[in-house]
Amino acid sequence: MVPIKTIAIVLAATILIALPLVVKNAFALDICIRVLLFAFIGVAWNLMGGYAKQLSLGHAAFFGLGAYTSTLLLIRLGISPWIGIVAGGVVAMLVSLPIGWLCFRLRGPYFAIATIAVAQVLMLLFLKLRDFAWGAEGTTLPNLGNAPLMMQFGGKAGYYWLALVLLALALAITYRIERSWMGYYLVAVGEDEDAAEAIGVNAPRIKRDVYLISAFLTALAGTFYVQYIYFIDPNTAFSFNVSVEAALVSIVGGIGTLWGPVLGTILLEPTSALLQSTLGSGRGGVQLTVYALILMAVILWRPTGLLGIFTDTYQRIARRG
Amino acid sequence: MAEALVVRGVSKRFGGLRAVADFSFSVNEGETVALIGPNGAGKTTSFNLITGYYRPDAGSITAFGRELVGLPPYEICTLGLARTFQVARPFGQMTVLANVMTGAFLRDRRPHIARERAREAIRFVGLADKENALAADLTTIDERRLEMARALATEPKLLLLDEVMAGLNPSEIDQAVGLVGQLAQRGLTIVIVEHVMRAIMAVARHIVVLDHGQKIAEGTPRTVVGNPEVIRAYLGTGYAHPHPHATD
Amino acid sequence: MFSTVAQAVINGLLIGGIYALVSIGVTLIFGVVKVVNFAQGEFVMIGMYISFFLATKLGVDPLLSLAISMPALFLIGVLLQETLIRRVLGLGDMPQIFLTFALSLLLMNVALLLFTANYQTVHTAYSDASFQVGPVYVSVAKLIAFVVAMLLSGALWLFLHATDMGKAMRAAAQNRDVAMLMGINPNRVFSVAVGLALALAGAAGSLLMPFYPAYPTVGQVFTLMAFVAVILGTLGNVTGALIAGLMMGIAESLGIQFVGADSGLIVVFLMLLVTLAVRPSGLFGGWSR
Amino acid sequence: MKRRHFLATTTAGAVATAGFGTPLLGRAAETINIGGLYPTTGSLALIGQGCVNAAKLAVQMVNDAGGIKSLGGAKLNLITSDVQSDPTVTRTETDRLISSNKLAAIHGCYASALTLIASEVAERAKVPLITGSSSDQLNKGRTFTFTPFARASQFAQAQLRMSHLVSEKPKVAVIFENTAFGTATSNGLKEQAPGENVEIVMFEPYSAGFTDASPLINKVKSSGANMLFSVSYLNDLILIVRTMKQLGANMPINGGSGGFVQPEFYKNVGKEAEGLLGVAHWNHDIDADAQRVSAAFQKQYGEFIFEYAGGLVAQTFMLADAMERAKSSDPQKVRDALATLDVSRGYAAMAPGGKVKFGPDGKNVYGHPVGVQWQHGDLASVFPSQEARKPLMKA
Repeated sequence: MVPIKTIAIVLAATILIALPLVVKNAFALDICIRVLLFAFIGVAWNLMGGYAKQLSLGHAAFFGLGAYTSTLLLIRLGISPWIGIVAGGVVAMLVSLPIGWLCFRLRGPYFAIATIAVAQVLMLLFLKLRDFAWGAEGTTLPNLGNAPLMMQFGGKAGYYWLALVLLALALAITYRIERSWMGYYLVAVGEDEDAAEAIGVNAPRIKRDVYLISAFLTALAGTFYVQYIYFIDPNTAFSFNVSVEAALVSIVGGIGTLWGPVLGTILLEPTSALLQSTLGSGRGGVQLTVYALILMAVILWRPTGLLGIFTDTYQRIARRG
Repeated sequence: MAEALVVRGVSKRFGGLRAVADFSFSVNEGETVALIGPNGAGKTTSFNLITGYYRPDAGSITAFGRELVGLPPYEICTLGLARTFQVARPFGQMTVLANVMTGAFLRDRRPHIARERAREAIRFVGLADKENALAADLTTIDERRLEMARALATEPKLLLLDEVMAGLNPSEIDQAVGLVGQLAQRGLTIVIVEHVMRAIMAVARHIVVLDHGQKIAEGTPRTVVGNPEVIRAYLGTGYAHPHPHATD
Repeated sequence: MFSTVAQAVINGLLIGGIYALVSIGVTLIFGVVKVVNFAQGEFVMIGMYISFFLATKLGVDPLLSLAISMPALFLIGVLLQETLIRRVLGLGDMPQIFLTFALSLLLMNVALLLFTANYQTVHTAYSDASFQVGPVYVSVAKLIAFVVAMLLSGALWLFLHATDMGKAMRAAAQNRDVAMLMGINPNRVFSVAVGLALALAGAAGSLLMPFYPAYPTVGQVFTLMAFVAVILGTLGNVTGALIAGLMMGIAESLGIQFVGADSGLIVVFLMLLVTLAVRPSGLFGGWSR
Repeated sequence: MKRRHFLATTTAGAVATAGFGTPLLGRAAETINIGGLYPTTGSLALIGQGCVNAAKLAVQMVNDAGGIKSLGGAKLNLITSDVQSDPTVTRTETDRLISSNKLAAIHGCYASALTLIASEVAERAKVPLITGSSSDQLNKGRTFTFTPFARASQFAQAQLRMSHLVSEKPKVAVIFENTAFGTATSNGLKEQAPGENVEIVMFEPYSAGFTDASPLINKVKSSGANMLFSVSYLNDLILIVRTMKQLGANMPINGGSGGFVQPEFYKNVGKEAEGLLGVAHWNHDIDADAQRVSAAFQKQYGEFIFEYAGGLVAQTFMLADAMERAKSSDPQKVRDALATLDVSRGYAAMAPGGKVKFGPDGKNVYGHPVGVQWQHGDLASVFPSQEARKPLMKA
């Protein structure tokens, strides 16, 4: 059993790593990069939103802070985004402390709406930072051609591998947490905070800690994203869509599971890209209508996420075999 | 004998409602004390005050010599006080084993140790065959067992049980009484809130009676049951004979 | 200076009436059904289009079209509860929030398909009319909208306090079991609550139409404002939502006047965050008493 | 000239229908793909849809006139995509258009922020992008991006000069939405105001998409201005103008570009729009060609062709001209031909001033805006004098 699993993992990893060497179509690779990126954000969100059930709809705050930190360092000081990406993560962690202090006193919908407000306030503040951070106009990144040391790559393969590494990192962290005491504590807090505290779970602290990790990872995604689309402005960096997408992929795939956000992204991103390319040139509104219908169907039909179907099937097959 | 828990002059108001007023009692180490009283007497509120879910407006609560007022619930648990809830609150999406392991992690963060200790607690409450069941699928009595196992896994010195027998049938009550008795034999200090008088008589040597947030009587089971104040509180004035069993 | 402040307060108060209507709807649904409706603004949008088409095709004054938009949205609300919301009750916050979120996305884009992105306005005799009270200008259309909004809020308050159904709703908001003990079918209570909430959104739409253009994404800003108002006013508290809605209008207006025209929302959000820091359960705690 | 065109087309058509294996010019008349990126959903859907309509019309015009003659009458084929008013989608869609179709060139995206992203992608993919977007950033460090119309900084200058038309001593309140478009334009206003002898008494960004314009107008009223510059998209501007009336604020308004020059604006504001001033990079009355295009557009869509859409028709003809001269649809060659574009007649020169020639920064060296005014339901060019097609209407 174990060897087969190992072989399967090694095989899957090989395929994933070798993919850009085989797939030369830039659009296909772009979809792959988007899948990896949003799966990464989803996994980061899921640590907090899925395991600890703290429904954040403001993760764009960290995405944006990461994006702006590395871009400011790059353009103002010429510091490589490889350093900027870590700096952005640290800034996001520091900012998550006061946000967490404020928002974690709230539960359920209060928490969700407070996090929306925080992300919005940050966006509005960056709109006001006209001299320091280019205000609403935003800025494009300097075109350095193929400069891997500055996180700019000639083709798409470089971006693909970077996104793959990020996703692998987030999955490894989640895997470790899930199997440790912290995973148990997170789920317990998510299920029933009072009952968890009754058996000694320091709920405020565990929430703060997982928020730190989640914020750090989300900020990494922000830097990657800006490097990839070459442009930053407050509306992009602090977009409500990022917050929603992070939660949606997890919910569609299955919250509080290791692979849920990945599965959710694999289903949603290409779907939306395909809808976009097949219906996008027609009359406006069709593809988002279809997208919304798909979402509603999934939520009504499988509120615990689609991963359940696969694990159920897997168990059924395993039992039979 | 050393005092495990001392509640002194504790009061709590909710808006206009006086939930607990100037309440004092104490529990010696290794003793089992029952807290009884009609619905709304302030029993569960007292538990919530002791375990840090509410902060008293006045008074002090000490356990094993430490002041508890102002401490959050998880720190109180770390000091060795574990509780169950009136309505069991299992982590529904976790298995029985995972539920109890979560409690065991308080004393040891290594999963294999926690698993071992959790299994011990599960065996003790008689849930061993349902170790891998989802907590949400348990029956009422099994939920209570689970909650007790989870509390025990935190290795408490003082256990506060909130109506663990409500809604159980007579044979289940006997089982539960047996469990509590075993725990007491192990030297655990127990405070139990209960309506089922038969059970109280069987486990508690000392009873504290609350009514409208105030302590109206205290003593051995026999003296308390005969106390006219207590009878009036339970049945209203005019009733001559004590008939506590009907008060559930 | 005084006239500037007075004008700012009046401006804020008048638009606050609309915020209040939308917020009351959100808080009513949350209070009774325990679902946060992210699509509330889209129902304002539907109300606007109903009034727009009645006005342009049949020449009905937008204010009179209240008589159609409110019942129509009430029915939509009942349908929404019976077909969608009912199926996610008890599943926790996430499926509920994302169901209504997807619904909002759906409604916006169906509207885009049906009505295009064009801005649609209705001109009435009172649309751009105004009168002066001292140095302060008062827009006639906005004043009418405000007065009607307050009347509707009052009617809802009466309904909640004087009818069995209303009392059942307040009971359901506090404790579901109590409502069932009162012998009222909770599903009916839920349906009526969602219906009423949507009827209020529809009313807001009709009231906006004389002075505000309709377009598919018009609802979003109202949803946002309503969220802040319901949280300030304590989720589930109808009176709280009413007062908070008015407060938001005034705060936004004063913020624009004295902090900066791009700071209206910042002021509103900061007000929310400060309130939550001081009183995590909002200003009014508990269900309308 | 006209006649020869006609003959050329009919010959090519006859050749095709006769079914010769090898066409006369020795090369199959290929189709040339042009990408069009516009937001047809989201907040800019209205304008994006208009752009797509205009782009289709333009391609049809080029094809009806015989396609690209130097390529055997090759027809243009427009491939549009919805960028949803969303940066991520813009990035992906630009990539997709370029990589899944053999494109000769791209145009788009109306909104400056989206255009900047598309331009970055096009630069790296070495596909020329031609755009009417006014952000000056588009002219920095780019070699594949071409902007045939006035820049944001020029808009500001024109707007300031126009204020002297209505007041001896202009005291201007500037309100602008805090978006890329709003800040870029308003910064230009602020910088150039002293030089143009205009006093700015209020300079205020506002959040786009507000529900109530009254607080803002209240502020304008108390600023002591005798003229309002509003840099806004459509919906905000409609509310601003109507609220001005409600709050009794009577001063001339210059609505700049953006929402002001849309037919939709007049439809929504009605008579209150009469006499209001604006600035545009293109207008449908600038020359006979523009009027013809607008008539065709009006026939199909029921309204005159608005600034950006009209400019888009000219851009399509500029692309056609470049391909004609390059005798190729290869993007690199099309770019090189665009860089040497120099036209002063025909649809390709359909711009204020009637001449287009790109400098090294991709900017039309002759590019400048026109001042416009709403007159009797139509948008008339009134400024500067050489572009004026109607006299200024006094309010």
